[in-house]
Amino acid sequence: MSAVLVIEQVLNGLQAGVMLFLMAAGLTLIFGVMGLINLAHGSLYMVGAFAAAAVSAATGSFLLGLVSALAAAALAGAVVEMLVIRRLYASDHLDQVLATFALILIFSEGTRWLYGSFPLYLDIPAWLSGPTRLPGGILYPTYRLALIAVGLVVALGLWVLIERTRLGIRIRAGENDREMIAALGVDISRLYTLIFALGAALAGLAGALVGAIQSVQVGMGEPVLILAFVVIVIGGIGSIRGAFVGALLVGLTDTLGGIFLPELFKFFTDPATAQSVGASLASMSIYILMSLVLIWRPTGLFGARA
Amino acid sequence: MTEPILETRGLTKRFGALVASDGVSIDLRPGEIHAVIGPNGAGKSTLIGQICGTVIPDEGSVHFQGHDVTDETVAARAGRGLGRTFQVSALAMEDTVLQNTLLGALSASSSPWRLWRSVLNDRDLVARADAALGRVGLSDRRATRCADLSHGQRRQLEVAVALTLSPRAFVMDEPMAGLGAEGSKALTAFLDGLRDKAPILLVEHDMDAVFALADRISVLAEGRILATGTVAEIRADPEVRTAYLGEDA
Amino acid sequence: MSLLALSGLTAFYGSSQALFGVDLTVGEGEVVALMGRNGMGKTTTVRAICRMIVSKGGLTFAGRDLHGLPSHAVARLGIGLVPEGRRCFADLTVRENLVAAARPGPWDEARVGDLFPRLAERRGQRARTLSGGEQQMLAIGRALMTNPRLVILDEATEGLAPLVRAEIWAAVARLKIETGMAILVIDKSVRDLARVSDRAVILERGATVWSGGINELTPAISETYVGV
Amino acid sequence: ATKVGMITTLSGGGAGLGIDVRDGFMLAIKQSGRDDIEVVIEDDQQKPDIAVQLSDKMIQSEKVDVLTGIIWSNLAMAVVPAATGQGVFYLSPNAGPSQLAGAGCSPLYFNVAWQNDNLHEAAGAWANQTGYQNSFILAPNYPAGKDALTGYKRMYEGGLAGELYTELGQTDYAAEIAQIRASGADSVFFFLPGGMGISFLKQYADSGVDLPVIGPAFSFDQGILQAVGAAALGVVNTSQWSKDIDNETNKAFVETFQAEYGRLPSLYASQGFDTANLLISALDKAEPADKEAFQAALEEADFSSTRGDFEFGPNHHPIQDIYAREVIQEGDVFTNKIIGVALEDHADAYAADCKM
Amino acid sequence: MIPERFLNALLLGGLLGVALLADWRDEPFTITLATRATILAIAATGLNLALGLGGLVSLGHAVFFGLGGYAMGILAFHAQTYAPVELGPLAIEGTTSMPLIWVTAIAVSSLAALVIGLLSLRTSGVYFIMITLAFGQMFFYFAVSWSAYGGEDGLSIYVRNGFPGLNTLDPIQFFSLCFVLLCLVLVLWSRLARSPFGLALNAARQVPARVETVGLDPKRLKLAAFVLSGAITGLAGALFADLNRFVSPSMFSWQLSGELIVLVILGGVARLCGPVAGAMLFVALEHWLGGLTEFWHVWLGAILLLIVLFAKGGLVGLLSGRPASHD
Ligand SMILES: Nc1ncnc2c1ncn2[C@@H]1O[C@H](COP(=O)(O)OP(=O)(O)OP(=O)(O)O)[C@@H](O)[C@H]1O
Ligand SMILES: Nc1ncnc2c1ncn2[C@@H]1O[C@H](COP(=O)(O)OP(=O)(O)OP(=O)(O)O)[C@@H](O)[C@H]1O
Ligand SMILES: [Mg+2]
Ligand SMILES: [Mg+2]
Repeated sequence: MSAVLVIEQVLNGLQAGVMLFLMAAGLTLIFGVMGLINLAHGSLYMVGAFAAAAVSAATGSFLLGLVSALAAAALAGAVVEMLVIRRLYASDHLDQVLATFALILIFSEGTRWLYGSFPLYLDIPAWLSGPTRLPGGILYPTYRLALIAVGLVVALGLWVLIERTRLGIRIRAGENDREMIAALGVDISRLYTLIFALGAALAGLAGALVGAIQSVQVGMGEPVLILAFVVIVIGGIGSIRGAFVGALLVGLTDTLGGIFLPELFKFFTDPATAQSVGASLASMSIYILMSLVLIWRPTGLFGARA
Repeated sequence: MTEPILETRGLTKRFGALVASDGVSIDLRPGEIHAVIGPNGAGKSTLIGQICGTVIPDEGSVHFQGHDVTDETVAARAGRGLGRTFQVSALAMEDTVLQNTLLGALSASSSPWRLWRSVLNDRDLVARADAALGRVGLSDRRATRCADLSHGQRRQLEVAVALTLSPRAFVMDEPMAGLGAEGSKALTAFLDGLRDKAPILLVEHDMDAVFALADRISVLAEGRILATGTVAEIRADPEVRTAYLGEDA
Repeated sequence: MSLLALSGLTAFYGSSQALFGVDLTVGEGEVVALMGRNGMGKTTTVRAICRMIVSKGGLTFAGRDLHGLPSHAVARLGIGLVPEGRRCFADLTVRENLVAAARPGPWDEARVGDLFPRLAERRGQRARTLSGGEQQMLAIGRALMTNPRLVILDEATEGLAPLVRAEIWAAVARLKIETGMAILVIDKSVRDLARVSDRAVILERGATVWSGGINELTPAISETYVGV
Repeated sequence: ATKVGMITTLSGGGAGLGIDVRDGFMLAIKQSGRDDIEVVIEDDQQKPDIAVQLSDKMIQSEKVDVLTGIIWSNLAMAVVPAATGQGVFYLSPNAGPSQLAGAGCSPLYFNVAWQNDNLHEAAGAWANQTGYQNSFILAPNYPAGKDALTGYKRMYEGGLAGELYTELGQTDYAAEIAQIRASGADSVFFFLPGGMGISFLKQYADSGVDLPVIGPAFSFDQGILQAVGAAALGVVNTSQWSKDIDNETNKAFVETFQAEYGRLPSLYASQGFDTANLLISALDKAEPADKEAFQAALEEADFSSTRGDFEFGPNHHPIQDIYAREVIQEGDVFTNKIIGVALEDHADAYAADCKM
Repeated sequence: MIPERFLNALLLGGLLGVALLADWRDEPFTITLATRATILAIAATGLNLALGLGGLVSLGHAVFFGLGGYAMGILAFHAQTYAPVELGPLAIEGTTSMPLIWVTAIAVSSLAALVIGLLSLRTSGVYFIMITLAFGQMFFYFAVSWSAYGGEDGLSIYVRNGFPGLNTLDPIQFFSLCFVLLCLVLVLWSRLARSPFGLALNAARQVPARVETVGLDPKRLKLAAFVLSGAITGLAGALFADLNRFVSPSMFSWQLSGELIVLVILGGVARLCGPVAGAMLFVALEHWLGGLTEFWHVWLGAILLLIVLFAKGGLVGLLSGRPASHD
């Protein structure tokens, strides 16, 4: 295995991680900061991808598609928050689980109702397609480089918002004691609608960006949702920094595990068995990673509380 | 001199640069109430945490009834007969007052692993719980959900739960806090009678109660024991007056 | 005209009634003590004022009917709450606790720091790890950061060392004199209340049973209603 | 009247396939004009346990004579043995697991689509015809994936540059593509059904790796080609059916399907259509109640298939031509064009194990 | 408003009644549905022990369900092929006897629950949800690639296993067997909830710190609840496998874990018959709505949503008029 290949795989892992971060960031905002388990986050990812696909198909512009993904997901998020989620802050996590599970059903089948059962088309814009030659002779898809860049910018922006602005402080205060922050004069309901929409928009952005290199189809959100949960739990709930580190860890483990574990097993068994044992282990690898992290640090890498 | 029932030796606990306990050695003898007073943030709750096992000391040891319990769990220490009340009420909010009290009684009869028989059919247990509720004056609130109690009522319940344990020694973190003047008076009288059954290490800011009850007083400031002595000695100590009591005590 | 006026206020927790008719006024710059035994409805009254619980009856602040307003709007009218049990934002630092509440006015971080130097020293520490007394100071500082016209102190000296308690009472007195802030105060120490308050209102089983000037509060009355 | 039970996937992510099978099937029933065939349709949600319960329901309560409709091999494995065991005919419009073709075959079980390995074998054969020497092959890590690679290798005579099992449901193939790039292969064979194939092809097309790609039709059927878009152009895929197979039945089928449902038919639709026509042809000759006669009537396969020649082998699996198709663009629609025959009159590898 | 005791009787009676009526009218499929609801209710009651009493939201209970299922699948498979199960030096004969299979299922799933519980209970809250999910996924992926027992395709067992004195292939007899087990499990649950153990567990859920200071170890209480819970769910898994005569990795899937949670919440958390109500409603909805429209998930979602928003305490809470989920 050549050094170039290894570097390329690490890049792939980073890119996968950065994309996961976009998804996880929204989730950790809503989930950690607002104390809400939002299983429907994956649906917002799907909404973003479908909006982007529909609008870019109609207008031929990928950027317009992205904008509409942000808008559609944010709008969907705001509406959902005002109609449903708002009534759930006071209830325990279990009611939230059931309600957002119901939302998944509604979103998924509703989308199928609107768009039919077949995947939609969404492609990379011409100006980002094809590979770029990196130093060292590595050929790497330009689009994926762009994804890394977008992810990093969003990460920084979010961190500043949550940790450094008064808005962020108030959001976190609301998570600690909603009634109290309201009694101090902060309109927490409006704030929460805003945050929910922001988280939704991030999910929608992730869905649209990733949709261009994947299949835009009903149910695309659920596998990513699980991964995003893994990410924020590894990182520690509510911590943007944790989500970032967790996302990179998961991205790298997933990518590198799939490649290197089978290779590793080739030292012990015949190639066919090594392939299949290695591949099975690779699919478990992020879950093994997560349980090891949690056994070692029960509140995640950067988490303060349970 | 009688053997102390509870003793700490050189307990030290640091939180980063802050030394919350700085070589604290303190003891509790049978039949006495030993009050620990000191400014806010002096390290009183930290000391109690180390005695009960919720805070792991960096140095030093805790001895209870002659055993070194420094490495034992909270539950194990409680099992040996160390009763505790919390500074901030720790109660099962969804349960009734009686259920909360029964929980305490349960441990003393060590029957939590009985899976079949209903607790409410255990007359012994219920009687003990009721007795404790009676003592703190919550009998008429027996069936109220804990979440429906006022703050002061919760403090009363907090004490009741500790009473059901029939411990060998008590560690109480501000039991008077939140009680009204009348409640404080009643609890003072009650603790007064309790000391013969189980000595009490009492952390309290209510000086009326402390002066009325304490056999000995230790003053803690910045993690260190500043002085230990009788009520009169402590009241007269000029250092204590400036560090803690203020002029009108 | 009174800044805060409650008349015949009733309130329920679910189906059980907690307030049966509370009458209470606080005038501009006035310090009023709210007294009563454990569980008599003092905190419930406060919660009703801050619109944390549904209530009926007369409830006005600065001439505005508070019924119909959400909690945050009441706070913005100028009511600062130091709640029972402190309720600091446990995962936020001291500074963040203050910033979260801040609204423009004379009270800012620096001024709160002057009032409670101990807090200033612990600006970066998470509220969860503060000692009880430090948390209490933080709760008061936080309420002041909203620059209120009326501060409500519900058991604000609970768990404080005598010296600090004295400091807080001194601070209350200073607030009264220097800023003319109106204060509604609940505390278990009748002695301390008598020293800072202008008037007192006593609750018994959710209803006002006595009110009058602090000088009229005879030992007999306080023996009857408060037990000392 | 004859009662037919159709258990297929109509909700969730895999619904597209089930809907096509159903629509193809119902089109044939409608065209036949017969009102003595009653079809009961139920949604299995792609869950094996639901499928088993639906088959119990159809057999016990609805008392159907014939079952059909299942898309997925794992669901078929859960339902078919029990159904045929209870004396009900099963006509498979899609799944063809090897067990049911070999030792687990049954006189009452007929597969109208293919044995699972067939299209992969055809891909292997086409690779030989094209002259590929060094293929990189990949499939998801589950039984059908393993069968796919086995099927390809069964026919393919060249060497292997690499062999990979990916995760089921995987959506990102950057790592695999990097390995392909580094492997020195001269061609790529992949079996990645559904969304996995879409993702792979899009990412592959963007990666700058330009080795020729070959795969079974599942990633190139009409339902998903539009989603892959230009990334699929020129890719060779193997299929027993194509919309441009030149016979009357097929032409009529493509036209009427489009008229009826407003979209082009897919591979799955053609399979549903053929299944229904097989059934109708047998009903013309015998009643399902007479098991032996009905079985014989089915074995004759006396219907005109959209694929042209069609006959059953001894294990009731098709013997048929499998074509190589290329993805092309017609106007703004992506579709397939036959470029050759990969395997002629091909039967499956398990017939010998079937004792019935 | 119906008193909860009466409601419980009504629910169980209704379930039994549906099955008997279906038997009388010769509708075996309806009995199958009732059996499915019964078995899911057993599984969910198991979960309700951990979740309702212990506050342990396990998103990995499919592990135990699946282990129960595979215990049945593997034993019956080996009985079918007359080859013993090779466990290192040990060779265990396959069996088609339900009681033996149940014992195995319970043993295997409690053992798994013990190990998973020990590791998972280091965490709490959402972390607990996720770590149990992780274990679930590990089992799932393992089962998918375990080709000896069919991998993703699963294992078909062509005849239902036997129970002495019963003809288990007769739907109503198999139903009755499951129903009796459900009643036993419910009795166990209700005794447990009132016992000293239940009281302590309930407190451990709310204030672990308090429980410690009265000398009990909250972790051990929770672990015990988790193991019991896993055992019950494992038993249900074995029954479920027998109902379908089929096991596959989907029994390990997180969707199934999620569905179990949904059943419990739908019916009412920490209510004796909450899981029964949840399972009955869910199976009924799945069946009726599925027949009405292709897009029935939308309606299912809408109904679930209405229940969360307007029926605090689930169905049982709604019907009994006592919204508080704990008492
Ligand atoms: N986990 C922690 N991390 C950092 N600092 C801590 C932690 N716990 C306590 N402290 C600090 O240690 C000091 C002692 O705290 P402690 O709670 O023991 O005080 P106390 O004497 O009980 O005060 P009070 O009378 O106000 O309750 C305080 O300054 C507090 O801020
Ligand atoms: N959340 C609640 N739900 C139901 N009843 C409650 C609730 N909170 C308080 N109560 C009841 O209302 C009555 C008044 O309580 P409140 O908290 O106002 O008393 P208080 O005067 O502040 O007492 P304390 O001095 O003990 O704080 C009490 O009898 C209490 O049991
Ligand atoms: Mg303290
Ligand atoms: Mg109060």
